[in-house]
Amino acid sequence: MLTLENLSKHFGGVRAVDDVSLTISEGEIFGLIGPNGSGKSTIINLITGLYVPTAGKVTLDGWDLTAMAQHERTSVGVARTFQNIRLFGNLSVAQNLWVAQNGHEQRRAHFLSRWFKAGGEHAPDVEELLRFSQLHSKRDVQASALSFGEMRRLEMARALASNPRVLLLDEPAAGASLEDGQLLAERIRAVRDRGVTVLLIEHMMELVMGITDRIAVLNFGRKIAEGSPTEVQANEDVRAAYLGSSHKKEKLIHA
Amino acid sequence: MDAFTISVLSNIGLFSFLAISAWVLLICGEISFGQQAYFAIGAYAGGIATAVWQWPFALGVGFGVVLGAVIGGLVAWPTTRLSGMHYAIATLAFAEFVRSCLNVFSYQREVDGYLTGPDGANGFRDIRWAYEAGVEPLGYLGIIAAGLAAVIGLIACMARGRGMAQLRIVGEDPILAGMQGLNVNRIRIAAATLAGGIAALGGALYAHLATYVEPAQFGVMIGVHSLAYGLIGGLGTVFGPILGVLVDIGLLESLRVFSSYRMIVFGGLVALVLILRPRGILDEKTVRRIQAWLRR
Amino acid sequence: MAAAVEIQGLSCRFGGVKALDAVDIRLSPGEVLGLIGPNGSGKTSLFNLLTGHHNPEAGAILLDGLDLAGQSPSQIARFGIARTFQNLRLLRRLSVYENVRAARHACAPLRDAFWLSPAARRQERDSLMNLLDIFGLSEKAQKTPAELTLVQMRHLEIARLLAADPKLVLLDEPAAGMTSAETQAITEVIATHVLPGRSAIVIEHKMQLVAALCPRIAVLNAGRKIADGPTGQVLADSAVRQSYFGAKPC
Amino acid sequence: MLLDIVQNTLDGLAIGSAYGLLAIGFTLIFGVMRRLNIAFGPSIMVGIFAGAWLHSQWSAGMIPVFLATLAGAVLASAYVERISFAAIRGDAALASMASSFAIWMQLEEAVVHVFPGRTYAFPTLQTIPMLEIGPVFLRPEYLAMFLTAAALILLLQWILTRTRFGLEVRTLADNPEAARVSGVNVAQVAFLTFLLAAVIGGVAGFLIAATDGQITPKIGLWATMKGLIAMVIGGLGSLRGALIGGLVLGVVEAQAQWFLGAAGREIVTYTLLFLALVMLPSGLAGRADAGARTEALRRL
Repeated sequence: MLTLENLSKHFGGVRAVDDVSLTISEGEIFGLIGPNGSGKSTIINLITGLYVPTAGKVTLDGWDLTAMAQHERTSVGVARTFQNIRLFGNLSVAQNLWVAQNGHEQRRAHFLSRWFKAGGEHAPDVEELLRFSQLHSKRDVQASALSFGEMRRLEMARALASNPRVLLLDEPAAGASLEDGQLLAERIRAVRDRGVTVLLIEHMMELVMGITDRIAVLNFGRKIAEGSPTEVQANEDVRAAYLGSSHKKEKLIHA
Repeated sequence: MDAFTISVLSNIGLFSFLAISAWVLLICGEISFGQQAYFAIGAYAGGIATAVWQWPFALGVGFGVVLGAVIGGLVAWPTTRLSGMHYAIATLAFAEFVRSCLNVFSYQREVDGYLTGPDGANGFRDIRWAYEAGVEPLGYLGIIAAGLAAVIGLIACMARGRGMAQLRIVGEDPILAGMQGLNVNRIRIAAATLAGGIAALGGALYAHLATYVEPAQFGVMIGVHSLAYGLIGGLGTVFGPILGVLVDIGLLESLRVFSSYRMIVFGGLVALVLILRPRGILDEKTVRRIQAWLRR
Repeated sequence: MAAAVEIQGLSCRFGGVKALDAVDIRLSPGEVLGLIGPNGSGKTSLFNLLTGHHNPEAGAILLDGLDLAGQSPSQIARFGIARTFQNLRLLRRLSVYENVRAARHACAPLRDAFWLSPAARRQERDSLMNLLDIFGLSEKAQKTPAELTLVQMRHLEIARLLAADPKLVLLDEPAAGMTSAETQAITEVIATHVLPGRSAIVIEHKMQLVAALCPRIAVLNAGRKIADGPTGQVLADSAVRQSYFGAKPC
Repeated sequence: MLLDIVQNTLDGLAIGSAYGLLAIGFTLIFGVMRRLNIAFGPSIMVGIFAGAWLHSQWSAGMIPVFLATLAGAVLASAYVERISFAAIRGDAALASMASSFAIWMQLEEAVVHVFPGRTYAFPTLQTIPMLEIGPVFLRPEYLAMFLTAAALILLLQWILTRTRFGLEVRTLADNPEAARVSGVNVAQVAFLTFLLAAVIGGVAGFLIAATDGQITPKIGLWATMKGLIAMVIGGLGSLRGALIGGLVLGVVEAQAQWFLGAAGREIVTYTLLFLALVMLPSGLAGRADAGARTEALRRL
């Protein structure tokens, strides 16, 4: 469904992403892992259109995403969260969601009628999303006044509000404790059960190994492994990438 | 050289001081809309020194430069802490403050039987040093060129020494500059002092060429112009702002075929240059390429 | 030359998150400490506090007994602390040479801003080119950082750090994004040119580099120090492994 | 004395409401683009001259002149947006500002070319007699100015809070990157924000020109200056601040003009502006994040 074909992105001399091909199937939770600077966030930025690829392309059900503007990608069903949360701090929780519904509606309405319609106060799926994210009691609170965990939930809800087919999660557990991680895992599964395919970038191995169907591992912008969590964990290259290849260290970890 | 060429070249020279002054601040990351204030201070101080107090020319100009530099530093002291836009508007406010003060500033003395000195909005007549000393326009062009050469020389020395690099580091990344031990505020104040002095030098030379100055000449328009020169010519070297002046005044004069459409043509050209080269014609990359080519 | 460092009860928070929570670390002169921990555990925040970029909520940082609290970043740099950045902080419009030269500016007298004698200039040029040579960058001296590879950029950051001749160096993931061979190379460069005569704190995920350079390791997790001791011992610690790989055995 | 102060305050509030509109136009553009459009005033000037042309050519009435003013301002703004903002991409706030200055030169020259004289007549609102409320006078054109500005601000408030376009403008001002991934068509919203700002500025320009009864091309520089100053006094990026800044500027100018004359007014205004900037860097509306918003311009 979401396909990356020979995707490359070079910054000057840096090959942040180097000839990566991936296929993610419908309804999957797909993990993308790798050490810092291995190109994971760059891939998300290429899929959402923040960067233009040096070579290769991204397609979603045959739509060539790389030929689209950012907002058009949203309207064909790509949504994301950010590693450092990005919300509209001056808007209320509900307003944050209304904006994102836009991408969904854009397909249907002419822009003038869309824009001068009053702000969608009673849009039903916003209420549903608020309940889904347990933010219903906070619907009129300014987003900047939320707690850290609530902000993360709101960010995910906002991504869902654009009615995406693929949701890209960029380190959703950063700064969260282990218990939060378990709640997060449930939430990600619930998102999948809504029919959304999930691409997850995460450092918390606990989370990644626990909920993903398949994992790809990046190192230096290249894909070094792909497979089920157990296959990936057993892969020698992966261990080397994370822990250094020296044999001695290998022993230390197992000691 | 005919009189017309001389006057065009003199104008290019005088505007170059203003352009370099704004450029020095741009290099260290500050947008100033108000360098015309120091141009005015230099013009009035230099004029008063030679015409009213009858000081020698060099001393009078020097007085203007020192006054411009000191005031530049003093104004920078509270303003460099402001963020970009606020700094820009603060410089604008200061420049307009200076201009409106000059509008009510009267200081006239009797010299050789005539009342001489600035008279508010009526301006400041008879800054006659060049006339009395018998300096021809061509000779005066030489003086302007010498002043400009001195400024370029000073900046070349700073480029050889550490000064220029310090300014650029502060402009590029003030946080990194701080972490490398540079006192960012002090460097910005130093830059403002230097910029004030350079603009005042231009102003003092301008006053003695024009023999007449009035507050209305030092409006916002020249301030914004002098800022635009650096941006058009390029931020890479000190020749960038001079190139900007050349393009403006040189082109304005050479595009006479367009008669009264020339501003429209010029504006369009500038907009085009900025679309193609957002950091001006002589940007850092081009400068480095030219340097490499020269070394070869 | 090398400085003693004492970090006492250091805490700070950003927004709602407690980035550091009462962290204590002591470094004797010339000691090299590896700092590890999962992403977001507060390692880089610790560096930001040490360089004065952020102010601590509580706690003290003593450099050779001198309290750094309330000092500006520029003063702290002059006391002899220099760092590299995980996300590379290079001056993109200046040449490679100028980037390194920038670090020499800090303590220069005002006169130097306007005039450097040809001899001083030559001397400076020679010493900086030597430095670039060590990192294999002398050929690239007139290029901009954007024209370098990632590995060269990391080398450039370390060269710049050395140009300031600090007493305490803070290396933030010097080998991030490097292959094993490149990591080996930079490990050697750090061991021979950076560490002698200096105290150091090294943040790194690559155990290859940490084990080679740091006899001692401290581990941060969620802003707290959860382990501190000889490298082999700490890495064997089960709490550490859990914070990296999760509770399930791999 | 006290009566003078009251009278001046009333007059100042009226003029100040027009300043506030100018500042709101600036703020909208700055908030959405993070760039400064110094050709904003000159674009309005083009509109005003379009109105004056209609007036002098066909002695058109108030409403056609008003519409022509808006149309001229909107067209000129669209031109500025295409050339100086849409065409210059990326992290180039300075280039956009310099470019808008170049376009300013163009607009001014174009207007001077079409209207070679110095001043032109503009239809005035001075047809109704002066209102007397007890001891103070209310100039009817000032009253009209104030009421129009107030109505426009209410309308703007409604657009920004009640329509989806307004919501998108606010998201873009709040967090451009999040707006992009939420599916906001940034280029389109930015362009329309420019036009909205031009309409607001056009109304302000019309009110000011209709009060003065005569115009010169200098009104472009004047509008840019007043709008910028009011915006900064109020605190960057806040619409409420922009309005407050405009009102404060208007009242201060009116008082200083009355007690100190024209020259004194200038000195007092700029001294106060300078002091306000140095002492209250986040503006009268006191936004803590004003600094962060201007980082965009600090980075060259």
